[in-house]
Amino acid sequence: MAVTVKTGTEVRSPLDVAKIRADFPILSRAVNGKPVVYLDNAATSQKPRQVIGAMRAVFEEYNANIHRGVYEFSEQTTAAFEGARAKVARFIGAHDDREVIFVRNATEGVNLVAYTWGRENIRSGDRIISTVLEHHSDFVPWQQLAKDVGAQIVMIDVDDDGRLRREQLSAEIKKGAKLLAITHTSNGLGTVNPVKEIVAEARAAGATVLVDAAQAVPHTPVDVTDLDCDFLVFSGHKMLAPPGSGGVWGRIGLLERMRPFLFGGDMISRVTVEKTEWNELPWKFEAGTSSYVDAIGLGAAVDYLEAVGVANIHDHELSLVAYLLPRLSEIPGVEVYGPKTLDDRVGVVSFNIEGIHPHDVATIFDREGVCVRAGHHCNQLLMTRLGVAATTRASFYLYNTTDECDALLGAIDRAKKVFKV
Amino acid sequence: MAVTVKTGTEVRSPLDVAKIRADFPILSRAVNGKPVVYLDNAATSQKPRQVIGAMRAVFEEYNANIHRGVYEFSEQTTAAFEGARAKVARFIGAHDDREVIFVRNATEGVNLVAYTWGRENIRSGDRIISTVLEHHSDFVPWQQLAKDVGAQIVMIDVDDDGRLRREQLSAEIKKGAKLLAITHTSNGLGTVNPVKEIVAEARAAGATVLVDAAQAVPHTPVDVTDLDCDFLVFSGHKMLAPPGSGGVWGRIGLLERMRPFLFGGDMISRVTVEKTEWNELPWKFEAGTSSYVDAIGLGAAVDYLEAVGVANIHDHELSLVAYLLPRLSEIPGVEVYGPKTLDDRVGVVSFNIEGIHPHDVATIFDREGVCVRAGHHCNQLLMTRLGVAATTRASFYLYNTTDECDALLGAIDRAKKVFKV
Amino acid sequence: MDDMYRDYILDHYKNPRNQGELEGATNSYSDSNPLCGDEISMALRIDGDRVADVRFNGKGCAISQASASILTEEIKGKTLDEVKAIDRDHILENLGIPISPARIKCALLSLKTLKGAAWGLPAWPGEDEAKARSAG
Amino acid sequence: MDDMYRDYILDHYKNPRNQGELEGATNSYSDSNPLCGDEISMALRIDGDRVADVRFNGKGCAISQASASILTEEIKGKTLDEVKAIDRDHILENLGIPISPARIKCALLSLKTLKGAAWGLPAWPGEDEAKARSAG
Ligand SMILES: Cc1ncc(COP(=O)(O)O)c(C=O)c1O
Ligand SMILES: Cc1ncc(COP(=O)(O)O)c(C=O)c1O
Repeated sequence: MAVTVKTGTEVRSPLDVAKIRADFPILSRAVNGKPVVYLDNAATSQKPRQVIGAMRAVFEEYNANIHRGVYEFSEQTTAAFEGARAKVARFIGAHDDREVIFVRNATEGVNLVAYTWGRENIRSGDRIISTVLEHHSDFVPWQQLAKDVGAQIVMIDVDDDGRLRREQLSAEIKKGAKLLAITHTSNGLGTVNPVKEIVAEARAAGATVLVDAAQAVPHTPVDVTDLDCDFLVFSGHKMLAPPGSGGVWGRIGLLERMRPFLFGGDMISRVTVEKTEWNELPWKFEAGTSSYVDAIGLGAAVDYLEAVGVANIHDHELSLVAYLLPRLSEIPGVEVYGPKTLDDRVGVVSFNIEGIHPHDVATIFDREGVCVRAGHHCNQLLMTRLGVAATTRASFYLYNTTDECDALLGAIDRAKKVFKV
Repeated sequence: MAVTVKTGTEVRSPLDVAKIRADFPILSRAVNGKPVVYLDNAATSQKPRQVIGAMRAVFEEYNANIHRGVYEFSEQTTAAFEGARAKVARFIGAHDDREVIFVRNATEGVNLVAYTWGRENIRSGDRIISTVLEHHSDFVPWQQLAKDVGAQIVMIDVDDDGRLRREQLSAEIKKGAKLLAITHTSNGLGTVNPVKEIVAEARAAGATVLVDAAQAVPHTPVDVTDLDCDFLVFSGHKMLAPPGSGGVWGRIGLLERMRPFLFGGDMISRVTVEKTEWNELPWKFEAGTSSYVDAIGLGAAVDYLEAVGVANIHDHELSLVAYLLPRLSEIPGVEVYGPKTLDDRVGVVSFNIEGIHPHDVATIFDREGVCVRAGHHCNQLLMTRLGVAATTRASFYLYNTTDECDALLGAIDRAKKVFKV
Repeated sequence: MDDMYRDYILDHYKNPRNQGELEGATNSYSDSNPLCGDEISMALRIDGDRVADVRFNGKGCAISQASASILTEEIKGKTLDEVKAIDRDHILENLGIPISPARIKCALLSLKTLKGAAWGLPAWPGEDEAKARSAG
Repeated sequence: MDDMYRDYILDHYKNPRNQGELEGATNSYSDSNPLCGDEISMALRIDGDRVADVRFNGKGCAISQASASILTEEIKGKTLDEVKAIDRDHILENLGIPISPARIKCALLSLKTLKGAAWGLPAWPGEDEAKARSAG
């Protein structure tokens, strides 16, 4: 395996990790008598007391339903909820708060676009470009839409290091496409796509571009204005916020022309038996009682991330990759998937140990307190491409340490001993 | 106004309200220097420390993403999440946990059924029966579906007390309908419909029946097996649980035949470029990372409600209605809407004060610490029917007291003084 | 609250100035706030570049109606440019009472209606230009 | 964990019994666990009412493969009724190790496959009858 990061490559972390860890109550827990080593951040992140506290404050101090109440609690909750939207908008570089729609998660975000913009714009014979790096959540909605309307899915491949085949993508973009739905960062391998240049290319060729930023917004600075895409989705639970929070960002011009997705309370302006007029953006897309406490939690998470600095978090994660990758690849029988360099990647490290199935690896790791993911990571197309059924994946966040990398390496050793490989 | 409940009508509450109140941190708060009197429970309920604590325990003790993790935290979170589903299933009388699908709220629940069962079964010319009591969330999705496929919406009226016109409903059911979408309990007036007999009538005539139980499940015992409906929706945030939790219950036979709603991670079993196989029920309908902490909060809320007893809560609310209704109707210039008796109603009391707009009423109440709702309550069809633009609505829950009714009456007095009416 | 429902506010609410129809109106406009059910229609008679006369009709809460009444008093005789320069802050100042966020829409409905009438536009520059209601 | 990966489990994993193809098979079935990628196919030769011989092939985790190996050893020579009576609890007991909830599916895949072969059904009575996968 050609890992180009060598042992001894020192990348300094800019973070005061000890201070950060003190904010996360769960990190002082033990699992099976060992301190927990949480390395499943690509699945979901842990939450700092600031987020837990912000949610609790709603419940204990001022909870009321939003938008409709003419009393103080309701005004306070509404202000916190809309304040969270403003924070999120600023965090992702949106010009206008109305471009941020709160959804449960990235998956709902993609579906919202597929059911509205997609069903209104994609017709029989149209081409939709996708990639084998896509998470199922950014593939299956388009596959189903294509099936329903008779559109065509064009798949872009990766090279053996899990990097998108740029020439293939460019060639397919040139042939024309209605939509390019592409992940910013792969959750299976940690690959970061050159999204900005891809968006420019695709839009110049007339395609609308949706960016799945579920693994990007938590780990790298993301700016929708700079990316210049049409839609972008992400999940709060992967960025220190509770599950139930997440967002779709869309260009206001597109959002205005789109029909609403879910119908009901709060998204209407006037209802008669014959017809309904919609509320203004962004509420036109937020039917029923929003998960406003989760959204307020997301606002607190954004505050936390901004205080630490997402660019710093990215550098910190790379310092861990620089520590882990060479050590990992020196272990006989360990195969690492994905980028073997520090360029254009985040802190996701996927690997397998010869002779031990990833599920057995994860079970043994668990006894050592090490939480990793084993499976297809909602990336079955990518697994098929890599020729494996599953991998073991360690994924970092701002609170992880090199000691935890050592714990992971120790757990690999343990697994090999148990399995005598 | 013919209020048949007279002052002095004593209905004893079976609840130890002081003990219950101690569980709700927010109830000891002050608003504008006055103790908060929270009477906006039909909009959303407050949360007991048991629910707040259950959510916090996830974050601080064992949080991990569900279903996929082969490590202890993930197994623990999965068990808590699926345990919450089992609690909800039992609470609403479902035979099978797989019949309970977690959604954000009742609104998403109705939309899920409209986008899947609805779009697969309702055709041009089909009749959909609705009522003027419906919340926008159980009307607009059907209105839009009807518009898209060319179906017809048949509206059922109410009498002047806000009770459904049964003869009209029966006559329309006899004419045949594909769907009856009906609210169990009106959020605007507190009317409880005779849902069981209506369901039997409609299903015998070949209609599929969806019951909007958003105001029922929190306030009255609801049993889907006894009701024998086809679908039922409700929201967690109205029953002591956090916003972001809620459920659709559906007959398993229907759910199995339905196409999924949202597509993506967790709802699939196998994905290839060409086609996708769905996961089993209920996960087939739960795409992406569920709001699992909210769902676990809902499980804790169900525990709380079961310990208190929903039938007791219902009796408690009626004791407050019995206290408030006659006193309210004795006030000159006050008009009460909806049922004037204690039969078939819950603790929702809608009224207006002559010469004062409901928004001004609510603003003045707020200065007295009294939180009520003023507006159309997402019931514009009902408001039109009643010939008013808005009403003031007080709605009770298990923690409300007759003292709080007195505070409300005092606030009315204050409003009349301010407005000199 | 006592701050909010001052005597002059209630006086404007109960005895609205310039209420009724306007003969010879040159510009008119109606708007509403569906959430509250507040409604205001306003008619101007513009003579040269001045608002020669104004009338309004409406129903709704004290804040929306008093705001309309006060506004009509203010604009009578003003030039169109002066009228078009009136903004949110001016209205809120003129009302002279603290308005909570949930009631801002009530206070500003009269301005919205006036601007519709003065510009002869359904929406006016700098305010709600992105309002994208579409009927479904 | 040391409880889970006992020597005999690892031995069955590394040296599976009854692995391979079965000449003259009367019944066969394959199943998989898409989440893990575990796969097992099983072939029986049924002679009268007895399982005269059995072979399996598979790939996947130690638990799924050891479970299959142990199961084939057990059923050889048994009557069909005896085979059909084998249930979850029996399998888990026979494995003799603590199985965490996330790994139950691995442990039971062999049973699921066996039942498919024994009943000649894609699903078998009393297990997953509600499995409603539809392709989309
Ligand atoms: C009868 C009824 N149906 C549906 C809803 C919608 O609930 P949610 O906003 O939680 O989706 C409500 C909430 O007010 C309601 O009272
Ligand atoms: C790249 C990517 N896209 C989409 C998703 C779906 O996120 P969620 O489950 O929060 O909807 C994930 C989560 O794993 C992801 O990594």
